[in-house]
Amino acid sequence: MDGLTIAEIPITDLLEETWEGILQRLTVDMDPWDIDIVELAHRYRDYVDALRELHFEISGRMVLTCSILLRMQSDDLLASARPTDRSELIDELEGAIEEEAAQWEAPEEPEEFALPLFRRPRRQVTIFDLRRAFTAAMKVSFRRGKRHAQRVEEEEDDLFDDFELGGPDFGQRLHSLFTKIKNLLRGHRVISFFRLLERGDKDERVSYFFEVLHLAAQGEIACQQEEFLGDITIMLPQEALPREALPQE
Amino acid sequence: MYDRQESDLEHDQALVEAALFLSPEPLTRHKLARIIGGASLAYVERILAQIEDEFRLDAHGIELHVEDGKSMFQVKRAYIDAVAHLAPHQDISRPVLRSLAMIAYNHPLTQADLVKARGNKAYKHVQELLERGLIRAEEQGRTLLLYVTDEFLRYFGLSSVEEFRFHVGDLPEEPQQDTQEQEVTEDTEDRGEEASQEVDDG
Amino acid sequence: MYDRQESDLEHDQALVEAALFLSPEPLTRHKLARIIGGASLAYVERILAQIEDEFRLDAHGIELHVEDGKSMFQVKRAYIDAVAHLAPHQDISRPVLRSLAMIAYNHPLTQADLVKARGNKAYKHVQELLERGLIRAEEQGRTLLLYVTDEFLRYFGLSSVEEFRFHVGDLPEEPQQDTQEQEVTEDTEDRGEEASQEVDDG
Repeated sequence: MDGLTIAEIPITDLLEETWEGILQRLTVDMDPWDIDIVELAHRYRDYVDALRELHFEISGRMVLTCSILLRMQSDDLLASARPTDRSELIDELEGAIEEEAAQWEAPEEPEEFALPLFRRPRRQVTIFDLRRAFTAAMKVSFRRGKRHAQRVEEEEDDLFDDFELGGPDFGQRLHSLFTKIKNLLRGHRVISFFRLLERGDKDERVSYFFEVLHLAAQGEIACQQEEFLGDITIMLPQEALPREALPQE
Repeated sequence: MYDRQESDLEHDQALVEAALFLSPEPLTRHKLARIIGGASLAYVERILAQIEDEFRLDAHGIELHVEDGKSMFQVKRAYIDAVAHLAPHQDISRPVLRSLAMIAYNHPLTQADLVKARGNKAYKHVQELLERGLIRAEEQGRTLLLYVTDEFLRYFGLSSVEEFRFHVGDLPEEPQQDTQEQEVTEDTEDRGEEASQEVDDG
Repeated sequence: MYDRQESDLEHDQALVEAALFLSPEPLTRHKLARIIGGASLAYVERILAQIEDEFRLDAHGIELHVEDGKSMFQVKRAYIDAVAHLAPHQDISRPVLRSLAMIAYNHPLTQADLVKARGNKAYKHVQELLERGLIRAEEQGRTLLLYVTDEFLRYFGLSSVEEFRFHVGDLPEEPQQDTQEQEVTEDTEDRGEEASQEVDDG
């Protein structure tokens, strides 16, 4: 609706106007002493059409205004004929408007009141609330402590389950991971740490993370992490550093 | 006969006032009776009448509103415009609210009637209210029939359109105050035995 | 000297009452002066004093409370337990209240220990409680030592922190509490109805 214009005037602007105002706005680019009735009638009809399209009520006064303009338009076109008495037309228009107003039954308007003024009453908390809050806080705190202890335990288990640091399996895994990285890097300067993952779960991430760190520490690969806990990009050392800075091994 | 000592009256009146102040919704006499500690409904009514009298004084800006057996405090009409901006939910402009109120009050209302009553600017209001989901529109001939939505009820914390009518409804009924009475509005809604009256306290 | 006619006084008093009733936040004297229509602060204070006097009477269940230059109506402490369940909103949210309770019980408590028990959100709670003047903080090494204040005691109508510990010691054992309390959740938000408590001795 906002985009719609009549003679470059947004329809929303015209909606704000009285019917006289509308006529004024529609003729704003015309010489006030030489109104182009044909053009005005045309514009006004466009306006009424637009309203109809937008499901807007077209009041009797609008139709009448339109019809008067059309009669003026035909007067102008048939310049030889005697022009219609315009004051008579205005009288007719005013009469019709009055009649329309008299017939209309206004909907009920809640007097003065726009909408009820809703409140959001807040109450003071009581000593009961405080007591209850304390019990609840203690419970949550206890659960939090238990969860924390559990997590630490699990993490310790994980460490021993998944990593046999220094054992032959770990060396083998490092080797196969390095081969995998080199394959993935074929044709690429860098790869994302996430490309290494198959399952993507936490265990796998942690396991690969340690292996990647190990390879980086050995100087087999270089890693970069732009932001804390962000993605890690993996590349061959020569891609990351100037040649002279490469590790010796 | 009251089930209480006269000496309890002040205490109970204070308790009812506290309850009415704190509750975001109207309270039934039953609920108030329970809060007082199992008083009779007649006793609750006596207390309410006293509170009503007290707050009718000019130095008070709020008043007791009783309808359908439910009571609440509300701002007196004369002061609404001056304090309305303090209430929550004031992110809808007053003119748009007014159009919304008319739709809710007449629910449903044709767009044509709304525009006739509120002027052409109501078209814009309808647009805004539709966008906010507070009303919905159904085609009806060449105009639209406008309804408030569940979102409207949720937004204003109402359980039904009828509750809205309760809120905007009339001032407390005052059968004994014939002289002040302006006009008796016939409300179509069922309001039980309590015919309400429009009283201007301006 | 007041900038108003005596005859306006009642009207302005009513206006202030309406404003205090409607506003969800305490109102400054400046704001009230603006609502009255540009009155002097002395005049606003005179009106507030009158309202305070009026509501101090025993038949009223609410009272004017002024804190930090801001005014609000609140339920008198004597009645709050009987009507608290009606209000879905508390003026201290549940999560913040839990942090406050822990500080009060351990008085003083380091912020570090509070965060360990309550999680990172406790930093925000401490901030809010400091702003409300319910706690104060002293630096202790790299953390803060948190104490409840006299304002805390006043708010809860306690004579000492020990009294709160006494109340807690009085608690019915946990299993019993559980039946009343829906569930102790990781308090994300204070959610309306959960915040309210049915008090059966009303």
